[in-house]
Amino acid sequence: MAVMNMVQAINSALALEMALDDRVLLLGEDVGRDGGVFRVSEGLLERFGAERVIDTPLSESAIVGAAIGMAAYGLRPVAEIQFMGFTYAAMDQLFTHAARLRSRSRGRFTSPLVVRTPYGGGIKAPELHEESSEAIFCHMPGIKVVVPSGPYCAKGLLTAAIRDPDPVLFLEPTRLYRLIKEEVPESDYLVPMGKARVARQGGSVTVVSWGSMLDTVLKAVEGRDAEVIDLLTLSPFDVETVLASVARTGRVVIVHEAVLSCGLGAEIAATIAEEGILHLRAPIIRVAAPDVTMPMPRLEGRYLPDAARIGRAVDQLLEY
Amino acid sequence: MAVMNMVQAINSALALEMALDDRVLLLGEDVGRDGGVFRVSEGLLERFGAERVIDTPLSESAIVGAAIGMAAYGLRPVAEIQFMGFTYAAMDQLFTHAARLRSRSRGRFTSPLVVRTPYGGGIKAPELHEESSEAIFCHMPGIKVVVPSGPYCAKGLLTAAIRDPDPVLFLEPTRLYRLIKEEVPESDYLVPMGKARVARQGGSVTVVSWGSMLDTVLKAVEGRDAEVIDLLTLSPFDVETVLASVARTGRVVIVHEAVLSCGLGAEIAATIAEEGILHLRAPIIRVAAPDVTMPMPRLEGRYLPDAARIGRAVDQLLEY
Amino acid sequence: MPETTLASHAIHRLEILGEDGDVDKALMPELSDERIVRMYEMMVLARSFDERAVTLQREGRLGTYPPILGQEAAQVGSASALLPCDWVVPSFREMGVHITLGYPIHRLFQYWGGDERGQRGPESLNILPICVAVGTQIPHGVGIAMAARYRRDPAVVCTYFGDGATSKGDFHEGLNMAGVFKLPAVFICQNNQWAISVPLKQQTAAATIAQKGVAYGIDGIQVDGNDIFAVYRATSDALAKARSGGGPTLIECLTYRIADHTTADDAGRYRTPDEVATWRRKDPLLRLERFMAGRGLWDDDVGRRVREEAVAEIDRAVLAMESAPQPEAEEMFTNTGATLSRRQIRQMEVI
Amino acid sequence: MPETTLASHAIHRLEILGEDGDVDKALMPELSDERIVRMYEMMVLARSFDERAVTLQREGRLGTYPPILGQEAAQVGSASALLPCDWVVPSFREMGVHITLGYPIHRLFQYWGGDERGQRGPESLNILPICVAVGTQIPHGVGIAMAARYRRDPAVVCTYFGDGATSKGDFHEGLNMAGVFKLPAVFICQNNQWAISVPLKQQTAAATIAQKGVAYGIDGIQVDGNDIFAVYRATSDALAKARSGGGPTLIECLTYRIADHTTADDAGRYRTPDEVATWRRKDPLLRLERFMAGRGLWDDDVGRRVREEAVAEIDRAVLAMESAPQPEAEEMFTNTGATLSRRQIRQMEVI
Ligand SMILES: Cc1ncc(C[n+]2csc(CCOP(=O)(O)OP(=O)(O)O)c2C)c(N)n1
Ligand SMILES: Cc1ncc(C[n+]2csc(CCOP(=O)(O)OP(=O)(O)O)c2C)c(N)n1
Ligand SMILES: [Mg+2]
Ligand SMILES: [Mg+2]
Repeated sequence: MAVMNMVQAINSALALEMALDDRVLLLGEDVGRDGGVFRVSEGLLERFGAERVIDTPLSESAIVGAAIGMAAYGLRPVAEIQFMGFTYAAMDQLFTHAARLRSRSRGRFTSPLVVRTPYGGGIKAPELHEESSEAIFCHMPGIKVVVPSGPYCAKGLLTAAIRDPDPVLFLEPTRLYRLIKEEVPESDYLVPMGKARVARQGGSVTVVSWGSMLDTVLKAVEGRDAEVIDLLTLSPFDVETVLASVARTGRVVIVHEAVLSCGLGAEIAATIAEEGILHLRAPIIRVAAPDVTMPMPRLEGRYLPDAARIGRAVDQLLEY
Repeated sequence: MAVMNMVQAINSALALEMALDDRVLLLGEDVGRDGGVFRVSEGLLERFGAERVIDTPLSESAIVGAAIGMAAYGLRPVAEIQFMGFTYAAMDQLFTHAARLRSRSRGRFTSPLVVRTPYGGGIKAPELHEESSEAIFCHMPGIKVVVPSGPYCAKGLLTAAIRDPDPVLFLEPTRLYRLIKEEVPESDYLVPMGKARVARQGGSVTVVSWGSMLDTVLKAVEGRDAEVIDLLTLSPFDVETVLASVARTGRVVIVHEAVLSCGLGAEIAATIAEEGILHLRAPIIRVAAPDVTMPMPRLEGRYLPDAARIGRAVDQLLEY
Repeated sequence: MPETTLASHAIHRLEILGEDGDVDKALMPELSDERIVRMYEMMVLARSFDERAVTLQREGRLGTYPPILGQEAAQVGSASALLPCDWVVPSFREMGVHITLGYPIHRLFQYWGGDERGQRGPESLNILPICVAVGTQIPHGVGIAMAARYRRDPAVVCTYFGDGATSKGDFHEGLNMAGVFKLPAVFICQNNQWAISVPLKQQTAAATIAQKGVAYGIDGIQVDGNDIFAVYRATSDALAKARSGGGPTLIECLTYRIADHTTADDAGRYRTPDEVATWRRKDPLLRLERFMAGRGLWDDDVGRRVREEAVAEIDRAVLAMESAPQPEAEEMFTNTGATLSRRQIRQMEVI
Repeated sequence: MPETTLASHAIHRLEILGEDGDVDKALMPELSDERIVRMYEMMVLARSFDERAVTLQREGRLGTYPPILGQEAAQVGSASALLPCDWVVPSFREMGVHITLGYPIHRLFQYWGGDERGQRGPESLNILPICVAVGTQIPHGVGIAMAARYRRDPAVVCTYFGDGATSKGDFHEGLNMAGVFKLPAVFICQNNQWAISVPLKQQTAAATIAQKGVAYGIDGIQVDGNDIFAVYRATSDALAKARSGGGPTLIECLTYRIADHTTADDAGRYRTPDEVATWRRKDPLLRLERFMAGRGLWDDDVGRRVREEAVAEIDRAVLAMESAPQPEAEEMFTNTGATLSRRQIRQMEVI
């Protein structure tokens, strides 16, 4: 065991998988010499060489597209997109190809690749550096979407993602990169995808969240009898864990950074409204960013859900 | 009045707006000489010339990107993407720029453009020619999303979209292009965006749908006391009309062609689960495509919701 | 110090087989009679496939189909130069490549009949699935080449696309990356001069596709795409260069799409019968027959026999396609991912 | 009939002002002393802005900021050639262009301080907002040029971007479209030889950015980007050509990013002090001062005065920026669209 922050934990997962499996290689902008703009791949070029830690030209679509080709050839590429706001340029490759290669070729070819990208707000960065558009990718069958909330699960989930036979979008909450430190095993281990984690137990209300919102949620529910579910895998999400909690509490708040409309919160609420409605004692409340363009740093504090808003939503539900 | 199919109605809207407003012009692949692969822009090149009906190179990103530039200059471009499956390449321009130009420049520049594209399944076409990924675009604040369900509303909505000061994604259900004929005024008129239409009145269950699913829904509910809401504008959708109907019926089925998870149905269900839950007498059911890659023609009949599935869902709800 | 010239980039064109069937002996690649006959048979087989596909579509037995008529030399000629270890990344109009490499013909029919199973080629063939989204396959070829080099495999990747595809961002990002990494890759543009209704001049102001290589520091060459020997030679040379570490090549095969864009298109709306007639006269098959006749490899009887054998093979493939069982709905699920989520399992049960 | 040469594309480089301050008289553009002094003042103002921005960032008074140090000649020189009717489509590292065109400096600070209001330029200036997503602004310049031509306006569009941006699909799609429509557009690449940690050689195998024009059938030229007269002249020529219907030009200003990529970067991780020192010696400002000194337009006093005035102007801008009221949360809503949905109105009330 060692104490690691999330950058170190991710770096450790990458290094171990590369050492264990020569099919694993990294590609992206500034991932080599610079070690990644957040230093996530620091030291890997020196250790594994330029053939496995590949600094690419500034071409998001070709980064993902080349990763697809590598995967089809039998490798296990891990592509980095420098910020989630720049994945939009690679959307076509992800949705048209990564997600569909297995289906299209009826299994003759697959695309076991990982796309890692810094995700989410709260870091006062320039425009497009704080996107949280996970819901878009959760609407793409054939792709899994994962968001760790701390160093331990980051390492275990990334390991699972790299070993997965299908494409995984791995979203790294930028705000948490160096915020949280945890005990993390130095050797490899798996945190299985598809399983949510109960981050806090409680009986009167269920709060579902993920990524960097989680610690805000935990602060917000202090002193309340709230169960907090950390989704971890967003697509496919762990319906059973959510429903089981709702069956006990009868009340749900879903919290995400993304704008409200058509966010992943909608899918979770809709699932509960179909499969768990008989347990509900109150409306399902979503606490999310408003349906506006993500603002620049000066207004981001007014945009992102904060503990006060989450707390109000929880209290409102507890009145039912 | 004249009897028109949807292709003619859209053509009529384009021709009228171009005649009325010299800021309106068209661009896209094969929109000129060929009149569009579905003949939607037939005759417009001859009438308005190559400066206003522009055959572009095969570059979806630049088609939308150039439209943004034109709009910023003060024009009202109508861009065609040949099939919705090829909008993914233009996603970056739509989300990063069209949706945000007004916000980014604090109103100094805006992007009053329309992107038209054939949408949806049921036409036995090659891969990527039958996409229905509207939910992705409904998660982009700053862009409106519209789907007509017949010639009359197609013309009125497109006219409204062209006159709108902000970007609109106009999805044209390909299966309906020549299927439905209606009386359509020859002169220009508006069907306002943001308002749903009650396509059929009823008291025991509300079915919400749009686009080419609508006529399947109408068939499916025959003989049942079902109210059918044709959403028309998907983003922002008409919450009030949906809630008002649910308040009366207490039962809801939402039907869409897109895959279930994170489809627009989720947003509608979540909205009802928050704002209309006290009226609900039954779970909210979504009838949608399964969470799999859209198949090619041979399996598409098994993929798209059909009247039988919709009917079963309605009957199931009526038992509550 | 004033205006200086940094470099000059010459663009070349290769022609070997003239319209009359004569060849430039100095440039003619070394090909045994047997191989030439084999290439001819493949061209005839490809054409027979194409004719049948159009007929089947008209009869409602196939979906929308994009004919290859006129492009057989560019396809058979380039594919004939490949080794079994090489990889092919096709667009959607290279059925002549598939056929030359021995891709099961009934599977091609199956695919164009709207059935994904047609895209599951044999394990022995390194051909990526047909790609409908124009140009988006190009970066895949780049990734495969990176992987092959990383593995020290001798494979070279041949990526095919049309003239229209060269306007897509993915063409650019892909070729630029191939240049930077000096990859074992050959990019073959089937420049048939039309992208549906858009003629080459409206597709790009560049006089050739070949010169687009200059932008990436990679060699580009134009060949007469209706000249099977020029295509073969340019491809062989590019493959050899790539295999020995010399990096990528962009080959422009200047040819012509004689038929409609697809069976859903009516090319009469946007181009003249004259233009089409001019190119019909440049038929790559006739040209090869003339050469073979001069060499004593062809006469009417040979032509008839090759044609009959091809048609018989196509007949068998149609039968195989049409006697295949219907796909099962479960296949949509089991092919989306290696494992199914609980939700997917439930959905599968309901459907 | 054998291998023929179709065309040859020469790539030229323009230099006028040497490092010693001498100019090539034959190539020197006609510029009054007054205009030269004005250009000098703008370079000093741009540099003063840049230095202050870095300082403010270090003090926590500004967000992440990308310095322009070393690129002032490329920016001031090109912007000085523009007419008021022209349009500018910037990337994120052309504050020297903004400043030359009279964009309010406090708004530039405001923007880099994380406030969208800084992007609302005056109506009189046709400058699109700063664009963070690399290269994605290029098609906007194309659309503006199409619109200007449709309107028969005399405007030419100058679109700026870096060397890294030339690897993006949008560069390709945009320039190709500009070529096809022969648009009144000038594309100016600030080739500062680095894209964060990626050097030019790993960005593209093309020896120059200028030669990328060949792919689009448009003229490309390389200029010494630290030579304000070469930049000015190439831009003027390209603008005049564009204005008279001669179509687009790609101008590569070969320069160097002396500072870190941004204040969040540490360039010491990936490049040598030697390389940076070499380019420091090519400082475009010193070079212009040497020329002006030779012409009697500059001495230490002039230098000091110009510098002091610039700093005073920057002081005023910082004050203006910092005394602006905080933006209101409502502005997020009222600027997303012209009208608000009921849901947005409700959200606005809650926030
Ligand atoms: C990205 C994308 N845009 C548009 C289409 C529709 N479409 C299919 S083929 C085609 C023209 C392709 O031209 P080219 O690349 O020259 O290939 P060709 O059809 O001539 O073989 C178009 C526009 C598509 N399939 N993919
Ligand atoms: C599409 C996109 N990808 C990645 C980034 C992150 N990023 C910001 S600037 C930059 C390098 C840009 O290089 P260049 O175009 O040469 O401009 P320069 O920074 O040298 O001025 C990168 C990778 C981005 N902003 N946009
Ligand atoms: Mg073509
Ligand atoms: Mg640069």
